Amino acid sequence: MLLSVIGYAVLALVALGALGAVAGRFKATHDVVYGGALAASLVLLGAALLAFGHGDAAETLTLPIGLPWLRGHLRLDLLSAYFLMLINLLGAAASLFGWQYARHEPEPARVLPFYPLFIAAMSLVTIADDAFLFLLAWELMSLASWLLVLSTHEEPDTSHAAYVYIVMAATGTVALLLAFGLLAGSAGDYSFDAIRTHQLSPLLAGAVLILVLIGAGSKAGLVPLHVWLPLAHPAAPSHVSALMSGVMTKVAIYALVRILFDLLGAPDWWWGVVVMALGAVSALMGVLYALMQHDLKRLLAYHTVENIGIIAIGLGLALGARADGLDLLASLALIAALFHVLNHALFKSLLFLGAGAIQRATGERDMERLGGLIHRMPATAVAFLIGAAAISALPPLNGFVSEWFTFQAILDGAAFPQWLLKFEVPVAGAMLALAAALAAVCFVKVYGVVFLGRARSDAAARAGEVGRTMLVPLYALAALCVLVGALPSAVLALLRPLAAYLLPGGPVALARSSWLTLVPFDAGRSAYSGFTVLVAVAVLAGLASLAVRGLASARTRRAPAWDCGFPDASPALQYSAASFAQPIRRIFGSVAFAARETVDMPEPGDARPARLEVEMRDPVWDWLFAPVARAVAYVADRINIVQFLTIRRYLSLMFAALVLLLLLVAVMQ
Amino acid sequence: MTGALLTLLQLALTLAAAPLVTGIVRWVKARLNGRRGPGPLQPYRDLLKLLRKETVVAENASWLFRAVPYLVFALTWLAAAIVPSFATGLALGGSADLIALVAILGSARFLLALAGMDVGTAFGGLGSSREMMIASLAEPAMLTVTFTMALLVRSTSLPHIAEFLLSHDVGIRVSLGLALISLMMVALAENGRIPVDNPATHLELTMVHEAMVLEYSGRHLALIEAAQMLKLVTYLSLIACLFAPWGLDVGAVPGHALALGLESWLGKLLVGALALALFETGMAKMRVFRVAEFLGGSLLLGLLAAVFLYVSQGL
Amino acid sequence: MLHFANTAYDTAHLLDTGVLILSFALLFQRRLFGVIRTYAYQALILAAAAAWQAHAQQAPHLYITAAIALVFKAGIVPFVLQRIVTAFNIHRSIETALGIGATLVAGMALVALAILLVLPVTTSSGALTRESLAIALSTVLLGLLMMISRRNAVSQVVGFMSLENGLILAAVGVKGMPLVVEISVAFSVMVAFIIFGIFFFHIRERFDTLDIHQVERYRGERER
Amino acid sequence: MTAFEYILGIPVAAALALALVPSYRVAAWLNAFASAATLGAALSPFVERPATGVFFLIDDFNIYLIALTAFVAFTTSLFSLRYILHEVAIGRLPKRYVRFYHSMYQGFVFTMLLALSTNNLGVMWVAVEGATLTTVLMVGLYRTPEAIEASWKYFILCGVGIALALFGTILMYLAAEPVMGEGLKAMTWSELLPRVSAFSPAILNLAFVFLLVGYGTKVGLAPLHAWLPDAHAEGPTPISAVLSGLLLNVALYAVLRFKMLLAGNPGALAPGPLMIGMGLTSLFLASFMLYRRRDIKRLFAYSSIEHMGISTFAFGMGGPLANFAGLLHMTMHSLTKSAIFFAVGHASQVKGTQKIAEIRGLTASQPALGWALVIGVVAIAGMPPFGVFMSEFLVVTSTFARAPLLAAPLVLGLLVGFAALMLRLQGLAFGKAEGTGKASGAALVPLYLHLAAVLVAGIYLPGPLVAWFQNVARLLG
Repeated sequence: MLLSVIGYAVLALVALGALGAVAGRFKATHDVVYGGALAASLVLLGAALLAFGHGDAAETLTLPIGLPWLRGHLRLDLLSAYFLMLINLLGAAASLFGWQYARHEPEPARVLPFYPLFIAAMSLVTIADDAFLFLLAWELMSLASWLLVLSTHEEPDTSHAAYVYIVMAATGTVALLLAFGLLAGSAGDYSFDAIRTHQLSPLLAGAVLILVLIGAGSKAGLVPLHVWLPLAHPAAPSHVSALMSGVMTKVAIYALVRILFDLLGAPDWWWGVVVMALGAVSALMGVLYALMQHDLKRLLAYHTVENIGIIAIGLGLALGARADGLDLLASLALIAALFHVLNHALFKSLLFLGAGAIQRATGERDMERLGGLIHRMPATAVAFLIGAAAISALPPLNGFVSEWFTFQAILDGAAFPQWLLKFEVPVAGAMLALAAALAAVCFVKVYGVVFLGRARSDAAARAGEVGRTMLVPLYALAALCVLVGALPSAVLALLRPLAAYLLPGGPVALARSSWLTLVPFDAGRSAYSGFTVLVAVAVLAGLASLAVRGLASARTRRAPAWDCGFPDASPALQYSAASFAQPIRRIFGSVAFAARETVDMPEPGDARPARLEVEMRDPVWDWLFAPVARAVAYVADRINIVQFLTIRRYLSLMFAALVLLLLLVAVMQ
Repeated sequence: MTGALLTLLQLALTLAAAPLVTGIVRWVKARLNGRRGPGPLQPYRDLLKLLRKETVVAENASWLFRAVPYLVFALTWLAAAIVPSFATGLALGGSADLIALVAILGSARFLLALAGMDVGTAFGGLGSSREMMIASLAEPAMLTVTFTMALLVRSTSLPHIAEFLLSHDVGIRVSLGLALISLMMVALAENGRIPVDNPATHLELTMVHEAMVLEYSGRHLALIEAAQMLKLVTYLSLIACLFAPWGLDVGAVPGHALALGLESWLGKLLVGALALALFETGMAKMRVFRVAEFLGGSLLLGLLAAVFLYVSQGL
Repeated sequence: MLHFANTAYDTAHLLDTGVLILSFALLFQRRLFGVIRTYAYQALILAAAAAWQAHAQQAPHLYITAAIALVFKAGIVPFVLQRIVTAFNIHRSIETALGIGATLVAGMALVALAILLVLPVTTSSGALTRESLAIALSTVLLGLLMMISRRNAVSQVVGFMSLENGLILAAVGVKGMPLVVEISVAFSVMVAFIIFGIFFFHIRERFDTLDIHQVERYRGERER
Repeated sequence: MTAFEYILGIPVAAALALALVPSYRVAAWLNAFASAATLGAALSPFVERPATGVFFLIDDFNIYLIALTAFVAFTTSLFSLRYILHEVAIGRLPKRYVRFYHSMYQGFVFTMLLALSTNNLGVMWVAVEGATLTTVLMVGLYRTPEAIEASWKYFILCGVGIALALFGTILMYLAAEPVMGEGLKAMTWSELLPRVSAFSPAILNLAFVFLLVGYGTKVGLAPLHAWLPDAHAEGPTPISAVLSGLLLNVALYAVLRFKMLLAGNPGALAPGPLMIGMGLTSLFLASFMLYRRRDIKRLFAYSSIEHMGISTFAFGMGGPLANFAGLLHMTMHSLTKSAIFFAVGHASQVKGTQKIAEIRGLTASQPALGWALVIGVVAIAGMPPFGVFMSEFLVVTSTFARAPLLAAPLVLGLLVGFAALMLRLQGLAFGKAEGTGKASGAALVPLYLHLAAVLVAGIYLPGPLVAWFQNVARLLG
């Protein structure tokens, strides 16, 4: 019942795409497509939420499409429902935002057909119940997003971004295809039911893990497979970037969870080691990359890498704990990861939409040319501040809750019997803490440079607030960030059954937590109440202001900035994004990116301006991707010679082939 | 109910004691430098003076600039109310653990750093940038300390840790020692004390915290100063609670234990202040980029503490 | 298992061997006219072989094959080729890609391979078939060898046609192969020749020589 | 008269008629009508299936290939209509050649259909040879040095290949003769198939080697592929379309017929390894070749080699699933690739060049054409929801069922080719439009017809089609 509703909604989205394709140039089509996408997303969201009512009972549906003997299997269980909810919650927000935003796209007709298709494909991935349909939806998702990236095809960098993206996407799909091949085994039944029952040898299971990490990891943006992400996400229109960064990466997480926790039997403890290590590295590298950026959207994309890393740490812990039979820990880590999935989706979409609003208002993405927007775009500024605080994991907002869970899980990591895990866990914890702290640094930089201070360009100085339809989704998401942070128990109501569903048999963490307080294990060990913190801060701040009003003089005077008496006329004298990040660059950048600063300071009396040049190298690109590209080019050049032989030589080739085959036959007889 | 009362009491006492502690530190330092220096009560006068003064706000400052002092003060005060200083039965003890405490202080810093960027001056940015850099290094170190505690006590809730340490005989452990040193280094960094930062300086290029709050004046500055003093007290109480919980009222015998708890707390604060003053007098401020190494060291100590604990538990 | 009394076998064997020998002779030739003439002889012997097979197998239709071989291959083709060579005054000496000696050695190896392949597998069929099939295969391979070891267009064409001779040898050698095959072979040879003619003509439009090098200057994407 | 008389008679008649029609416009239309009629005739066997006789064979295998061939021939003739008129208009093609072109087109269609429908090994060989001859002339149609060189290469290589195939055919007869006795029966598919188990396996093996090399040359398997890229690049685009869409299929059909025979004989060595080897070689060679191509038609010619390699690989893998995959891939490839060549033909006419570097931003300058090209290339690159995705999925998964280790090189080759195609596609279809932006007078109907078919097949395969494929797959062993 629900599943058929979902099916029709997805179909409707596809139809909208078709409409956008044929009638893209008419004004009305725009409203129909975005309005329709909004409606469909809301329907899907509702269906997903209702699905939680079913509990563990999964609903299935078989369609007469796909492979003739396999048919298309659909299945709606708690895991699907959770991610379906996520996708369409943000799909709705993005559609509403895009409704107005996309009007001003250079070529809206290039967005209309693929935007609804993109949402449809992502939703379909979560309910696909056989390998063929899954990969079809998965690849369709890549295809749609690739074309969406190419919608800005006339901008110089887009082509490269799109190319890197589509090749990485195909690599991932191929890896997943191989993984499913191993999962299905020689029986060759590709329905997930058959795969669930099919048992794999530990070696093969390990191979599947690696393949899945490549396949889903490349889509999610795990280091070192993240290179496409900071290129492609910013290139797309902002409401699409929000979906790509906030949601599509989560679909990849869905694939990871679906395969590792559902399809692929019992885990091995070293899986946890691998996944956690990848997560920790991604978290730290991601935020370091981000700190080095001054393109707002690219910076946000790199933060996606960081947050995916945090999620992966949780998943790794869960895998290891499950392998070692530490069910409570496993469930806590899994809940932490899935909770962070939701949180990241919320604030990352919020921030990308905010970036979109800024781009709409100023036409700028380069932070060095922004500033002082808090005066010109007050409404956007408030929403963006909440998003920035949330992604920096500050209480009482939502980002902190999931990171707190992750930390709680990490602090329980001593329980692991394996020494490798014992030692890895605290290190991962320290890296996570460092990443979280650096994220705060990064968003002080972002908010301070973009919204505070003084405008660094005319565009920023002349910016105006964006329209209401663009603000509504911003505030909806911001409100959710606060709500989820203050009252996370509502989300737990969804997540605890889900954890129980994915880790059958064992106890589920957070049993003792109430609507007010979160208690992972028992009150003695640790507890947190976002609501209390929120209220307490409000009360104490109120007290403080009352006291001050009572005691202090209310006299206030506006005066020029003091700044140690420096008369600084030019806004260029402000701290820029680059200068703000300079200490971090000096401490970490020199190691991670071989960052070099060259200062050209003119002699006294020399009129020319001083120059500071920073050059950085991307280690991943240098050590992993450049060599591959070189290898392919080399082979291509070598083989290309065959195009230019003389007929006689071609004949000789034929002759050689013939003689070779004849010899083969002679030998075989 | 008692919890609420205790919390209110602690809120009041910490607020009351904070300027005194700072005053004592300054006074002792002056004495050690051979100056007479202002009396220990000077900070109270300073705060009052600031409150009465007219407040100057830079022309292009936004609402954020004016809201931040109140929020920072509230957050720091809340943090101070979470750490069991003289009694463990605090009402807020159950709603935020050690990690949350660090995070709450982190939010205060986040807002303050934003305020530093708001006016759009060179020094404000410089202060914020460096303050955030230092914090980003201090937090992981803090977490490793937390990790050690969690390993030993299997808890991150402060009252529980204190009660555990009081009730069980954990003995003198290498890990605890390392963790203590690590936490002290973090505390120095977080409170902007020598050798990381110099609270007394107004020489532009050496300022970190001071540069960040450069544009503040009047009541805003008073609130920020007060928050800073509260923070110092909070960290002193935290160290005391984690490593020297003796005399802490664990809610066994209300009346007498409470008095004991208060006395011991004041005693600890005094000791802490003196130790800090002595240390600062003995040290010289280090260059900003040595701070990374300093805090990196504390991070390593923290990890070592955890590892030693493993080993000792593994045996 | 040679029966010296069996004249049918001996004669066929002799003729087949003749064809093979002449394939070697083709490889051995250094001058264009020599090549063409040798090819004519080969076609002649082929005709004889076909005729003999017709007689031996009592398969009258093979006489047609013989006739085709005689008329077209031994007669018209060499004649026209000589005309072309003289008309376009192509230089008469043959450029070899592989030295004559080496070519001959390779040829021997190929013959060995052919015998190695055919004899063991055809134990079921009669001796006559086996021998002629082995020789036919050798001829085919030698024809290919000639095509890849000679640079001139004409000699390549001749190589191709001696390859077809080998095919016909095989076709007639196999007992009772239906007419359709001969027809197709004759048809293909004829058409092949027409096409060659057209080609020479086209190339004539562009070049004054048939040397493949000239054609191959225009290999795909070279100049682009 | 049975269906076959119509299927074969119409093209022959048309070929003769077209040779006489003076006006090239009339000829072009007549060509299209004749193709339409042929298509009608080719569909009739689905209504009531003619009996297999001495001359003609009808089974699930060729019944659908005949229909497919007639269909592609028809759509191509529609495309050719506009294309040729344009070529004449710009004076690239002399009027006197046009008559010859159309007559040869029908002649070519005839040979294709004959090769598919005949029941006789020899006749099939004749038909394939005939196909070579007709197409050779059309490849050389433009008389440019490149065209002449291409057709010369085509003729020599395929001539040799065909000769080897004939030798293989003779050997096949030799193998059959002891069992079947002399005469036609020994060369008739329907007679051979049931009794093949009694043949001498050794001769079958030997024969198959020659047949594989011989017909494999026409399939375009590496290292026998050399003629294919240039022949596609230098001839008129409709010819490129039918070469890729029909000729390669028919040649592969021939190879498969013989594979059926070998599969029927227990003693014969499995042809699988040979085909797998050649298939993988073609896949890799073509995939890497794609990177260095500068001529758009040659680019897609190499992609044809790649896909023929994939199909051959699948058939070599064997088993009902892999054979099914191979058949599906053959079909999808011929539909998609001919569609791509339609698009490419229009594109190169609009831009007046075949150089990839000079064709830019088609989606901007000619949206309808550009997006069609995008869809086509995306489809051929194996992305959903198109048929090639399904067939490639099946090829890989069936490989997993049989020889899991072979799946790795297979997908690697696919990936390399994919990356190359996407690289070129982005340049062709996106970015700032270059060159003349004048709208193409293109008939895009056949183009979108093919793409629609591929799209539907990618999501839903009709039952009857599945049934035929499965029967054929079983026969192929």
